[in-house]
Formats: sequence, structure tokens, C-alpha cells
Amino acid sequence: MKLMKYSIIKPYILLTPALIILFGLFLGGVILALAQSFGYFPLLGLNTFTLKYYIEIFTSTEFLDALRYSFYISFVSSFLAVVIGVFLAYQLVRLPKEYKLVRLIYKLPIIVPHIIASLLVFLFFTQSGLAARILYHLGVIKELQIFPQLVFDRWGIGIILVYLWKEIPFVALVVYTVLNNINNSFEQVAANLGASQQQIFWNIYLPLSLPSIGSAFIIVFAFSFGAFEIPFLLGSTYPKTLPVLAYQSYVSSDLLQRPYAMVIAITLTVICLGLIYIYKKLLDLVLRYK
Amino acid sequence: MAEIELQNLSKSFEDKSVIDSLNLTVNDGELVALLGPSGCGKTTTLNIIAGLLEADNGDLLFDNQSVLDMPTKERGAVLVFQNYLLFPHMSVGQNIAFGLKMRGIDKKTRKQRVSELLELVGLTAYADYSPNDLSGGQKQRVALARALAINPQVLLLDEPFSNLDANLREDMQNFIRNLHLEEEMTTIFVTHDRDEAMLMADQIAVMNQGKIEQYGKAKELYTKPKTRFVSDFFGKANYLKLELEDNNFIFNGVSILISEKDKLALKLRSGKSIVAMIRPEFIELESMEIERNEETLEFSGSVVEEHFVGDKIYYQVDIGSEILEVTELPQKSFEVGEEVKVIIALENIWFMEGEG
Amino acid sequence: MAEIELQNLSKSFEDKSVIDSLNLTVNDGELVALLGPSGCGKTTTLNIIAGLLEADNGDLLFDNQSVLDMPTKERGAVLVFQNYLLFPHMSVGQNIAFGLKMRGIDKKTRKQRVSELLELVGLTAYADYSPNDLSGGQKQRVALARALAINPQVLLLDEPFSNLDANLREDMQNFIRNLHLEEEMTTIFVTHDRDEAMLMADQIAVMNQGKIEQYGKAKELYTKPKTRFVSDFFGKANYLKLELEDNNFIFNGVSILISEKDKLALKLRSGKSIVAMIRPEFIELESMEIERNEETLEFSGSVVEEHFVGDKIYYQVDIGSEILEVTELPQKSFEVGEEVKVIIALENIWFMEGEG
Amino acid sequence: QKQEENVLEQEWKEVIASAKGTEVNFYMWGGSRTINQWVKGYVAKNLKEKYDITLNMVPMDATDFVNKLLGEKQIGKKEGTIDLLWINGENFKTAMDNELLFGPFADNLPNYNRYMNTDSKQITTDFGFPTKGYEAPYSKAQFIFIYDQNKIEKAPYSFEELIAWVKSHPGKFTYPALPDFTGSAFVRHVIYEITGGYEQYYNLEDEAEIRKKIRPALEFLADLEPYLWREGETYPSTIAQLDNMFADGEVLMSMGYDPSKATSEIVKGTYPDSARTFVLESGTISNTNFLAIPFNSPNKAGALVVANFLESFEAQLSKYNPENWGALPVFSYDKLNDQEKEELADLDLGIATLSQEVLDKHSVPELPADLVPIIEDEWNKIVGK
Amino acid sequence: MITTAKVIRTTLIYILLLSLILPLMVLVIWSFTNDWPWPKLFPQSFTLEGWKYFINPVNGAWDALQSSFLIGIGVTLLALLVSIPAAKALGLYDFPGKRLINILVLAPIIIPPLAVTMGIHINFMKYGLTDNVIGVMIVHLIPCIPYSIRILTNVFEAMGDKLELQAKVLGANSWQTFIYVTLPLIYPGIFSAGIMVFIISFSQYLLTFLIGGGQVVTFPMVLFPLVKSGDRMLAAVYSWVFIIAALIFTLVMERIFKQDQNKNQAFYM
Ligand SMILES: Nc1ncnc2c1ncn2[C@@H]1O[C@H](COP(=O)(O)OP(=O)(O)OP(=O)(O)O)[C@@H](O)[C@H]1O
Ligand SMILES: Nc1ncnc2c1ncn2[C@@H]1O[C@H](COP(=O)(O)OP(=O)(O)OP(=O)(O)O)[C@@H](O)[C@H]1O
Ligand SMILES: NCCCCNCCCN
Ligand SMILES: [Mg+2]
Ligand SMILES: [Mg+2]
Repeated sequence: MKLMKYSIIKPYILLTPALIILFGLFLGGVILALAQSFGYFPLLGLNTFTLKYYIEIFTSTEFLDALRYSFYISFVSSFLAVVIGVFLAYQLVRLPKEYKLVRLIYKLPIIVPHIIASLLVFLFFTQSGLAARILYHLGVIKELQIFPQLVFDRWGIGIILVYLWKEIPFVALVVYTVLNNINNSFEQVAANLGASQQQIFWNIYLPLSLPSIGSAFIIVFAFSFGAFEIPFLLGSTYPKTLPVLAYQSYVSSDLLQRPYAMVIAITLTVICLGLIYIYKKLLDLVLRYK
Repeated sequence: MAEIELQNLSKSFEDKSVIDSLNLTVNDGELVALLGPSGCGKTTTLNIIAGLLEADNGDLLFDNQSVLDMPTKERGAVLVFQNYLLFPHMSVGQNIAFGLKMRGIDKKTRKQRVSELLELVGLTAYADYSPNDLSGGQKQRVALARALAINPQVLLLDEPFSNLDANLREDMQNFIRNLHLEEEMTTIFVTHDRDEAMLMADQIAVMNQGKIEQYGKAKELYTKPKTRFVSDFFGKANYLKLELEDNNFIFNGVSILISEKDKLALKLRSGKSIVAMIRPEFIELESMEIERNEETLEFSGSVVEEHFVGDKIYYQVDIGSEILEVTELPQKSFEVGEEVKVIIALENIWFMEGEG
Repeated sequence: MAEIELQNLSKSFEDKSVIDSLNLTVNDGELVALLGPSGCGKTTTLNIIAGLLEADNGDLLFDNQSVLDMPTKERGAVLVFQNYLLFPHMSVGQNIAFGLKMRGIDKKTRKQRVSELLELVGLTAYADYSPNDLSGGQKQRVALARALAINPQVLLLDEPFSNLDANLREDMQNFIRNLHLEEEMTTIFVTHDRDEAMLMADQIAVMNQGKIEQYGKAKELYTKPKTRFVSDFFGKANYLKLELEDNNFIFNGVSILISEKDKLALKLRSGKSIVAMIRPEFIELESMEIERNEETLEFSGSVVEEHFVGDKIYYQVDIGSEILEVTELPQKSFEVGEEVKVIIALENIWFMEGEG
Repeated sequence: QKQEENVLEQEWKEVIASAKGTEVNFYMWGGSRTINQWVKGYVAKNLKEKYDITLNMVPMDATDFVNKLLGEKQIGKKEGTIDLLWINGENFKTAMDNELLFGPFADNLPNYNRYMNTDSKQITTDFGFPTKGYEAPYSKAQFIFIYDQNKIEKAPYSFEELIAWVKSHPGKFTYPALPDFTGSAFVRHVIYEITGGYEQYYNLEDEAEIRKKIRPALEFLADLEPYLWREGETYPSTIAQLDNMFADGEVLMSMGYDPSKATSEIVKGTYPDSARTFVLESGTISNTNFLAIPFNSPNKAGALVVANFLESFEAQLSKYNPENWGALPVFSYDKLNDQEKEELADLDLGIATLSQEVLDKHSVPELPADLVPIIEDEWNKIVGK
Repeated sequence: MITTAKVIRTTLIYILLLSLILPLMVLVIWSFTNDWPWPKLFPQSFTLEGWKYFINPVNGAWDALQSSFLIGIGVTLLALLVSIPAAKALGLYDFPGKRLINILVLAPIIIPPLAVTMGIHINFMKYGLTDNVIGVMIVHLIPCIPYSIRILTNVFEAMGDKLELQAKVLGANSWQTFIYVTLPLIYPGIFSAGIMVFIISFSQYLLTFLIGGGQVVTFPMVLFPLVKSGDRMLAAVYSWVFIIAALIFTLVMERIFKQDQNKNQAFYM
């Protein structure tokens, strides 16, 4: 009997240290941010719950523009990263076995931090960057000002490029593992049943790797949606991304700005959670038979 | 349907020869088993026929036409893989319709064909199930239906029953036999189970180390194996080493007259050592008192071991020079230690060359 | 060694009853098979005996002592899992020594015991191999040696042969039988293969849905099954529905005299319906002209199907009211359509209650 | 804690004594390799040798450390981690408003009294806000224009001359797009010139009025676009790009907030040797930056000693050296003794750097810092479209 | 037919790979020059100044690298300590609430650490966890733990509980089972998870910045301002040191951890 009791609580005992950290730090952080966003911040002498901050933030154009801008950047970069990453992964799967180095090299950007990635984009894509120089020497452009503004620009191209450089290998890695497992067996079945290469890709590889592609998209999207460093380093003055906006409210010399930062943080959180929910729903829909 | 001919096919992986100048002709409409131990190259052969692997050498003919340069989708040879490989992201119905869809068949036709096939394999109610919710046997049947959907000229089955448990296996074996009787497409299936091969196939190709060792009907392979390998593969046997003396074999003091025909067939020469192969169930045991009067070899022996295994009993009988394996039906029951008469009909002795 | 007694053991997972007041006594030194279909609770039972699972109810005695509160490592019952489960990060020798090491046995003793065991299982040369480099049968033997190393009182084997191919399986079966003959430790092994159970075990416990349906020797279970389930599980059978009239059963116009003893045992009453079970191989076929003079039932029939499967032939014989399954050794060969005499020895008929 | 409160009452010798063997955390902007190296090298070495103080430079932007202090103040953290700050402008104002600073301490520094003109607004106010002794001056910066004397014989001197030059050399002038720091400063100059000086912007609270007031200047810039590089369709996004274009001869003028910039760029090899500096007759914007001590500095004595050292003639001169940093010193020339004057005269500022005398004469103060974002916003609307 | 498709594919892959790798090459060049004016394709002159600056102990780059390693290794050990039991629970057992905990474990991957950290920052300050290494290591756990738990959970799932049961049956107690069986078997997983956690911790800027309060100077803390101010040469030097340090760590770990066991594919997720 004693043994049995232990076996029931055993998993919980094993989980305790992790749960302490997850509850204490992570959930604690989220809850505190939530409380502060509603104006409950005893340390600042704010003790009443109010929707004031939400109302103010949600009606400010700066916030709405930032929301749109963040969405735009994350969506475009994640979408492109996933499309190109899946392409890369698919091609890598089909690459003959001997290309070991290629399979190693493409992963390099994964261990390079985003800060360095933004330096790379800076070196390459400013108007006097290497890309412009190469075009100049190719005679494509005659003056440096003709080179389009790709960094610190309103379209967030520099930011998107950083995310692409970082996330394409990430997506490729995740998808490669999955594709590699699908490899051969299902492909052979399909080919044998009369499917062409293209049909195999669209009917077999893509749907089978869709869950991992989807989760890679979510991870990449959420990461770029919530990341501060890159838009801070390469972004335009206006609009800003949500995390930059949140950060600036947070480090504002007026502590009473913090609830605003928290409202933005909570908005980020809720959107990311909503995304998972939509993803799960879509997955259920697409993969009824999984 | 089609006749299939493998001519001197060879295939190596890296430097390892896996198929070695293999020759085999499968007649139109036949149900053939490719039987052999693990790793002998059965799957490889099937893959080459299906067009999923390229042979290094030799030729592959369908109805006397080489198909080596024909891509898999045009050969009309559909392979059903050992582990079903149903597409997990499609329903049963979608799986079956896959090949048709790839051929651009319109939806209505597809639907109709799918329901025909579902009926054929007895899974009408399962069209919208996920493959994951099916039992092993049901999966197997879906895989079959998927292959059949595109009316293959040749059906290739890679160990179609090895993942099924005993009852299911019997069902599926019957199913495929009946299907073959109805549709009569050329069918090759791979197995390493001799009973299965014998139960199902019109002809059996026994494969060993990349070659066909013997090709023939079950009974022939069982009773008249050309090599020790085939003999062993088809079950227990007693191998008696004989000495040829003129027209007689001498064994255990008894001399056996050999016909001129056998002598010629075996290219027998005096003094050469020959092995007589006798299957245990071709040996009869009788209580000492029973009289027999057929053309037989007879020894007396004593039972040294007895094993009841339901529908038969395995005995080991000491006849002095040898211990013979004998299988009897359970009606005939002897006890360990009992003295018995061992009777071997001459017609049941098979002579092979080689060491005993 | 030990006698094992399971008393009214029950076990549920969530609300699903898996073992249901199970009773079983295994005598000291016996080799017992636990035989049953997939999911009937065999592994669960073994796990309870080994102490890896706790029973919900009932008692478990080793030599008349309850061991319910004894942790696994003290019970002296070692379980060999179905798929060997060799530790992949240890050499063969280290695997075998594992249990000894855990008990703090010194290195020298361990070494010595390991080499004894390696010799026992015929793997002396393999002490330093990685388990990954062994064949299935070798792995199986290492797993056994590892279990034997700690001199278990009770050896529990969960489907020890199901992963092996035919030849290996036979070797291992022999190996375990011989081992048991030598060491005589109480051994329970799980299988869903009736042939294996019959071949190996002293006693067989047939399990169905969490209960022991019948416990006895192979022959008894085969010839005298208590339930239809057991009968079916042990192979094909013909079930003839009989009517009792006074002291006679009427079947197919023939009336069969029944002994008083049978009548009592079956609690027969007039008008009650009874099933006669006859195994196919207990039916003899003879060419019409042959005369028989034993105490037999005799019908005439005609062969409707014939299947040669090597060491036997399956026939289906139409006797008018029924089609009987008959197995004959291959010496006796009949053709489809041939008229035959069907002979059933009365002693080979087993009466069961129930519907035909 | 008690002893720390007393540090302002202590004799300087005692301060030095209690600072001996301690560690001082100096929080400062860390984006410049030269500055970092000067602090971590020259300053740290001297402090160690002279006072046995270990200087620990912590790179952090002013807004961040002010925010950190705010948090610490809020939760009542009596002992923080920062001993000395490099600060000015709005951040200083915030710090004062929230009582984040320790002081007044400037008067306690021997070098402050020894070398500074303690009456000068440049020393006693910070972006128009009185320092009240809570800040000790550290450095000065001043806006300058850069031209190539091989291509422009005579640099413009008045704003009008500059505009005339721009108009007569279409496509050869531009400035970095806002919010670039230097571009933004350039626009403020135009605002001073067009709208009539800076004084009017002090004490101006109403945002709408500010926007109205600066509008003519922005319209002026919009009208200037046809004469700018690429006709004002686009602007270089950073000063670095403008520098590149200047180096390449694409444009003929650049600008900077560091008076010795031209010299150091020549030294680095990016600018041609003929690059020179000029300022406008009506003055260019300069500001002073300061050192301050947080309320919860755990080592106030050490902070005082470090601040004092940084204000020493020796440190200021080293800092003034373009090879080390090139930042303008904060001492008053009049307070130097002869030997010091000589050393100052011996310092080679480089051919492309204006003398401090000239710079001082042409210096105008910054606007209150909170106007900067408004200007950027208006510029984006009117000029940058 | 096959060849053209192949050529196109190979070309595309190489273009893609080139665009992933070329920037890193250019970074090498930039670390040796400051003199590379438009529109030159190659620098006009090279200098070791950046590397000298980096090596000069006064500039604290070594110290920063050291504390990055210290913190990275500390976080890795902490994360593994916490993740191994948790992953075992999630990988081997079924229990009420498992789904919920699974979601909770993964949530920090999706929910921006920025949001979380802003929420707890002031409480950290209150409990003395800011401005020191301990606090920074703890806060690094937030983005790290989901990865290590995830990777190890996969490993435990793949391993199953059978081998542990086998050890029990053979008479091992819980502790012996863990040391002799579990630990050696999850070795490759520990390696993958360890690398992952280390790299994440090693790359952290904002969390270190907020919680470390400038007192905890890790490598990214030094690197970030350089990138921000556009000091290309020095930023390039530091970037390379960073990348090489991360690579060396990975390789060293690989040496230590990977015996002849075959590779674990559960990298990442
Ligand atoms: N792609 C491959 N690369 C290298 N060797 C291979 C490959 N495919 C098969 N082999 C080798 O070729 C031999 C024959 O393989 P094949 O799969 O045809 O055997 P099989 O007869 O189907 O065996 P089984 O009954 O075990 O399925 C084996 O030794 C196998 O290891
Ligand atoms: N841990 C468990 N939780 C829930 N159900 C279980 C668990 N273990 C076993 N079962 C269920 O109990 C039943 C009996 O399982 P058990 O493993 O004992 O069967 P078995 O007779 O060994 O079958 P097989 O021959 O397939 O191994 C099965 O239906 C199984 O699904
Ligand atoms: N980069 C996409 C999000 C995944 C984060 N993983 C950590 C990256 C370590 N470089
Ligand atoms: Mg095969
Ligand atoms: Mg089981």
C-alpha cells in the first residue's frame, strides 16, 4: 500500500523542482505582469485595479501602429523563413549522403546570437554595405544612394533579414529531421502508386511534416514577436515594434509608465497564446487522421 | 496481366553483392512465393521488379519487353510494403484513392472505385477511419486495396503476413488466395515462412544469398529438394549416409536396390557417397507385432524421446547406427523405451549428393 | 526454489479489470506456460509475481508465505522481458554481472560467475562484445544468463521467443528446456503460441480475459478442453452437434452408444444438446476398399479440398451433413473428389456442453 | 551608513583615506571603443596607482541606469551597486526630480574649485536645469561642420552663406535623416536660425505651441530639398553613411558633435588630409556632461575621489588629446597656471580641430531635451514625408 | 532530365548556403580592418588593432568571456538538475495533470521572456537577486528549461521504463538504477540538452542586462553596445570570439559526452 501511494505521487515529486521554477519564475512573472497591467503595483503605491492602462494603450495610434508593424515583421519573416527553410530541408534530404559538410554548415547560424546576426545584416545591407558595393562593381548601381534603404527602414527589411538568416536554418533543422524520417518509405510507396516528384512533395512530404512546420512557425513567430534586441538595433524610429515600445515604457524615467509596459507585455503574451490555440485548432482540422 | 522474367539480375550495395545473376520466370497470372532466410535479397528483388531500385546488371522483362528504363509509375507493378505504410495523414478512403488521384482520375470515379475496394476487403464501414485506428489485419487489407485500386498488372507483396497474429494471418492468407483466384493478376509475395509459402503459392522460388536455389511446387521442394539448404529450409529431415555397391545402397546392414533411373539422375558412381533424405513423417512406426507388406525398409528401434505437440507427436527413435526423427499423428502413440518397428517406404527416400 | 501460489488475484487499470480473481498454483521446480491471446493479462500476471506491479486484491504466496509486501529485489523472482532489454552501454559480461554488482558481490566472484554463465549459454567468446553486435538468439541467451546470474528462485520469462526467427526459436526452446532440466528452478513463461507451450511446458495455464480457463498438461488441454475457448485455442476442431436419445447420441443417422461414466461426467439429460469435438488429425481417411475393424464411427464422404503443407495434408471432407476438417500425414494421399471412408475412433471423441 | 552621510563633512584627506583599497562602479555609456579604453586604461591605472582604487567601468545607457535607480529607490534599497554616473540632460532632471542623487557634492571636490569657473552657466546648469552641486562637470561637446578645403576654398561663416553655398552647389549637401543624433542637432541649428534663437523654447510647456513655433524652420528645410543630395528624396540614415559619402566626395560637407572628429578621421585614414572644421558665426550647439553619485552608492568616498580625479587638469588634458578621446575639457583657461597653460598649448589638437577658444566663442546651449522627440516627429511629417 | 533538375537544385542550395555563410566570412575580414571605404570591395589596409583591444586585459573582454562561461555552465547544470527528473516524469509516466504541465513547460518558448522578466524584475530586486550572478542564472532558466525538458523528455520516451524495471528486477535500488542504468542511457540527451541550454544562456542579452543591472558583465553585454554604436571592426572581433567560444564549447562537450553511442536526433525539439 505504501508503495502504491508513492508510485502515484512519484511523477509529481520528480516534477517539483521544475515546477517551482516554472510557477515561481515564469508563471509568477506572467501573473505579476498581469497584475501590474491592471494597475495593481503596491511597490509603486498603486493599489487599485483599473482598466485605464488598457484603454489608453489600445486607443493610442503609436501602439496600434506598433502592433501592426510587429505583426507584419513577424509574419513576413516567419512565413518566408518557413517557406525557404522547408525548401532547404527538402533539398537537403534529397542531397546525396556524401554532402556531410553542407549538412553541417547550414546549422552554423543557429549558434550565432541574434545580436551578431544583426551586425551581419548591417555590414551587408546598409547603403554602403557590401551588397551595394557588389552591385556597384557589377554596374547595377552607379551611386550608393540608388541602393534601396534596407536597414533602419520603415519596412523593417533589415529586421526581417536578420530573422531570416537566423530562422531559416532553424526551420530547416526541425523540418529536416522530420522529412528524413519520412524519407524513402512513404516516398517509395507514393512513387510506386504513380505519384510524380511534385505530387509526392505536395501530397506526402508537406502534409506529413506540417505539424512540425507549424510548430516551427509558431516558435519562430513568437520569438520574433517578443524579441527586443533586433528591432532595437535595426529598427526605424517610427513605428516601433511592441517589445521595443514595451521596453521603452519600462525603462522610462517615469516608473508610472510601467503599467503601460505591462499592458503591452500582456498583449504580446495573449497574442502568442492565441496563436498556439489557432495552431492546435488548425492542426486538428488539417490532420483529422493523425 | 503479365509474365515477368528476371534475367541474370545483379545488384550490389557498395561492394556487397546482394543479388547475384538471378534468373526467374513467373508466368502470367501465377501466384509465386519468394522464400528465403532474412537478408537473402528478397526485398531487394521485389524492389527491382517494382522499379524502386535499379539493377546493376541483367534484364527485367514484362511480357518479353524490357522495363529497365521504365519509371515505377508506368510499370503497373505495385508493391505492398511489409509494414503497410499507410499514409497517416489520410483516411482509409483517401489512402485507397491515392493512386487514382495521382493519375488525375475524377472524384466521382475515385469514390466509386474506393467503395468497390472497401467492399472487396470487407472494410466498407471504415472509409473515414484514420489508419491509426485500425488493427494490423485491417491495415494490411487497406494497403492491399490501395494497391489494387490502380488495377496493377503485377502485385508484389513484401512479407504481407509477418506482422499479423496467428488468426489474422490465416484470414489474410485466405483472402489473398481468393483474391488471386478471382483477379488472376501475376502476384509475387515474399516470405520467410515455409508453411505460408506452401499454403499459398502456386510456385515457390527458394532464395539463398542472392540466388534462386530451386523453383517449383511445394511438394516437389518438400520431397525432392535439390540442395541441403532447400531440404533444411523445408523442415526437419533425416540424412542417412549411404554407400553405393553395385546397384545397392548399403545402410545399417540393409541393402537397398536402386533403380537405373535414379542412378542416372544422380550420376552415381560406385564408391561415391550419397545422402538419403527422409522426412520424419514419412517414417512409420508400428508396434512390433503389426505386420506390414509393402515395399519398405524396415528396422527395429526404440523410442528415446517423445513430444506431444497437439496435432502430432515428435519421436526420436534409436535404430542403432542413427537416431531418427519421426513425426506421427497422435493416434499412434508410443512410449519412451518402447521397442518399435521403423518402416520407410522406398518411394519416400530422396537421394542427394554430398556429406551426411 | 519455490512453490508459487496465486490466490484470487485481481488487478484493474483505471476501471478496467485486467486480472480477475485469478488462482494458480505452480509447484516447486515446474516449468509452466502461461498461454493466452494478446491482452488477456499474461504480462500483468507476471509483473505481479515479479513485484513490479501491485495487485489490487488477493494474495501471492511463495512457499506458503505471502510476498505482497516484499520488494522486487527480495523476492528472488527474476523477470526476463520479452525484448531482452540488455543494457546497451555495458558489455555482455557487464550485463551478466549487473545483478551481482548491485548486490555488492566482489569483482573476483563476479568474474568467475560470469564465465560460468557464459559457458552455460555458449557465449564464452562474447564476454566483451557489445549487446548491439549480437544476433537475436545470442541476445536472448545473454538476457537469460543475466537473470540466472543471481540464482533466482523463480524465473519468469515474458514471451521469450516471440522475437526470434524459426530456427533460432527452436534452438532457444531446447536450450531453456535443457536448462530447466538441469537447474530445476520454478519457471513460468508467457506465450501466445500454443505449439510452443505444448513443446516446452510441464503444465499449461490457459488464460482468457484475466482468468485461468484451464490448467493442465498439453495432451489434456488438447484432447479434453473444458471450454470452447480452450478447444479453439489449441487448434482446429470439428464440432458435431448431437442429440441424446436414451443412451445413444444420434449423429448423421448413426447412433453412438455412450458409456455411463461419460454420461455422469457430463450430467447428461435426455434432450439436452451436446457437442462432440473431434480434432482433424484424429479422423482417419481410408480408401473405400480398406477394411477396418476397431471400435469406430464410420461414414463415407468425398474430399472437397486438399492442401499439402509439407509435413501434413489438410483435407476437407464432405460427409453429407457436415464438412469435416481432417489432417493426414502425407503418406496417405487422396485427391479432390475421391470417395473416402471417414473413420473416427470413439475414444477420440470429446464431449462438451453447449451449442455446435 | 552613518559614515557615508558624513562623507561630505569629512576632510578631503579623510575621504581619500576611506576610499583607499575600495572599488568604484562607474556606470557610463559604453558605445565608444576609444572612450572605453581611456577609462579602463588611463583612468583606471592612475586611480590604482594614486589612490589604490579599483575602477570598474560598467557600460550602460543613462536611461537604463536612471530606471534602475528608480526601481531601487522605490523598493527602498539602501545599498545599490552604482557609485558614479556619467549623465546629463533629461536623465539628470529625472534623477533630481526623484531624489536619486547624492549631494550636493561638487563643492567638495578640490579640483572643482581649483579649475572650474563655478559661475559659468555651462558648469552650473545642465540643459537649462540648475545642477545645484549634484553634478560635477566632466566633458564638453560641440557641434561642428566639416568640409574639404581642397574643394571649398572658403568655408561659409554665417548661416546665410551656408545656404547660399548649398543652393549654388546642388546635390552636394545633405544631413542624416532624423532621428540620427547628428542630423537632429543640425535641424535644431536651423530652428535657432530661422525662428530666432533658443531662449524662447525654455519654459515652453504647450506642445502645440512648440510645434507651431518650429514649423517655419521645417518648411524652410522642405523648400531646401531641391538643392540637396538626390533632391532630398532620401537622406543618409546615419552619420556614418554621410561620412562615407563625404570621404568618397559624393557630398562636400559633413558634420559631427565632436570637435576633434575631422582630425581623428584623418588619422584613421577615412577622411582626406584636406578635411577641415568650421562653425557658424551665430554659434553651434554645445553641451556639458557631468558626473553624479547615486543616493545609494555603496562607496561614496570612492566616487568622490574618482570624480575629483576626472576633473583634474591631468585627466582633462589626457581626455582632450585626440589620440585618447578628444573631448573638450571643462576647466577654465583662466584658472590654469602657467605650466598647465604651456602643457595645454603643447597638446597637438591636429590641423583639423578648431581651438577651444574659437569653439567657446561660438557656443550656444541645447534645447530642453523633451523638445527633441517633437522636432523629430514634425520633421518626419513635413520634411521626411 | 534528371541532371538539369539536379543542377538547379544544387545551385539553389549553394546560393542559400552561401548567403548563410558568406556574412560570417565578411565578418572575419571586418575584424582585421577599419579602412574599407565605399565603394571598395576589399579593405585598403589591415590592422590587428581590434584583436589587440580584445586581448588587452584592461578592456575586460576576457573577464566577460569568463563570466559568460561561468554562468552558461552554471545554468546548464541547474537546468539539467531540474530537467532530468521532470523529463523522466513526463517521458515515462502517465498522471493526472500531465497535459497541463506539458503546456506549462513549453509556454516559455512561446511567451516572450521579456514580458515575464519585466513582471518579476522588481521582485528580484526586492529579494536581492538583481546585480548578481545567482539572479542572472536563475532568470536564464526561464528560456532554457523548456528546451532541456523537451529534449530529455524525448530521450526518456525513447528509452522507456523497461530498462529501469529490468535493473530493479535484477536487484538494483533506485539510486543504483539511476547511476548505472538511467544516467548512462540518457547521456546523449544530456549532451544535446546541455549544448542547447548553454548556447541559449550564452546568447542572452536583455535578461542579463535587466537582472544583472550592469554588475554581471557577460559577453553579450560587451558586444551589444559595440553593435549598437556601429563599431564594425571591434564588433566583428567580439562576434568571432563569441562564435568560436560557442563552437569550442560544443566540440569539447561532444568529446566528453559522445562515446560510440549513435547520435541523438532530438536536437532542438
Ligand atoms: N540500401 C541498402 N544499402 C546497403 N545494403 C542494403 C540496402 N538494402 C539492403 N541491403 C542489404 O542487402 C541484403 C539483402 O537485403 P534485403 O532487404 O533484400 O533482404 P531480405 O531478403 O528482404 O531480408 P528480410 O527477410 O530480413 O527482409 C541485406 O544484407 C541488407 O543488409
Ligand atoms: N499500465 C497499464 N495501464 C492501463 N492498461 C494497461 C496497463 N498495462 C496493461 N494494460 C491493459 O491490460 C490488459 C492486459 O495487458 P497485458 O500486458 O497483461 O496483456 P498480455 O496478455 O501480456 O498481452 P500481450 O500478449 O499482447 O503481451 C491490456 O488490455 C492492456 O491494454
Ligand atoms: N531562434 C528561434 C527560436 C528558437 C530559440 N532557440 C534558441 C536559439 C539559440 N541560438
Ligand atoms: Mg525484406
Ligand atoms: Mg504481454
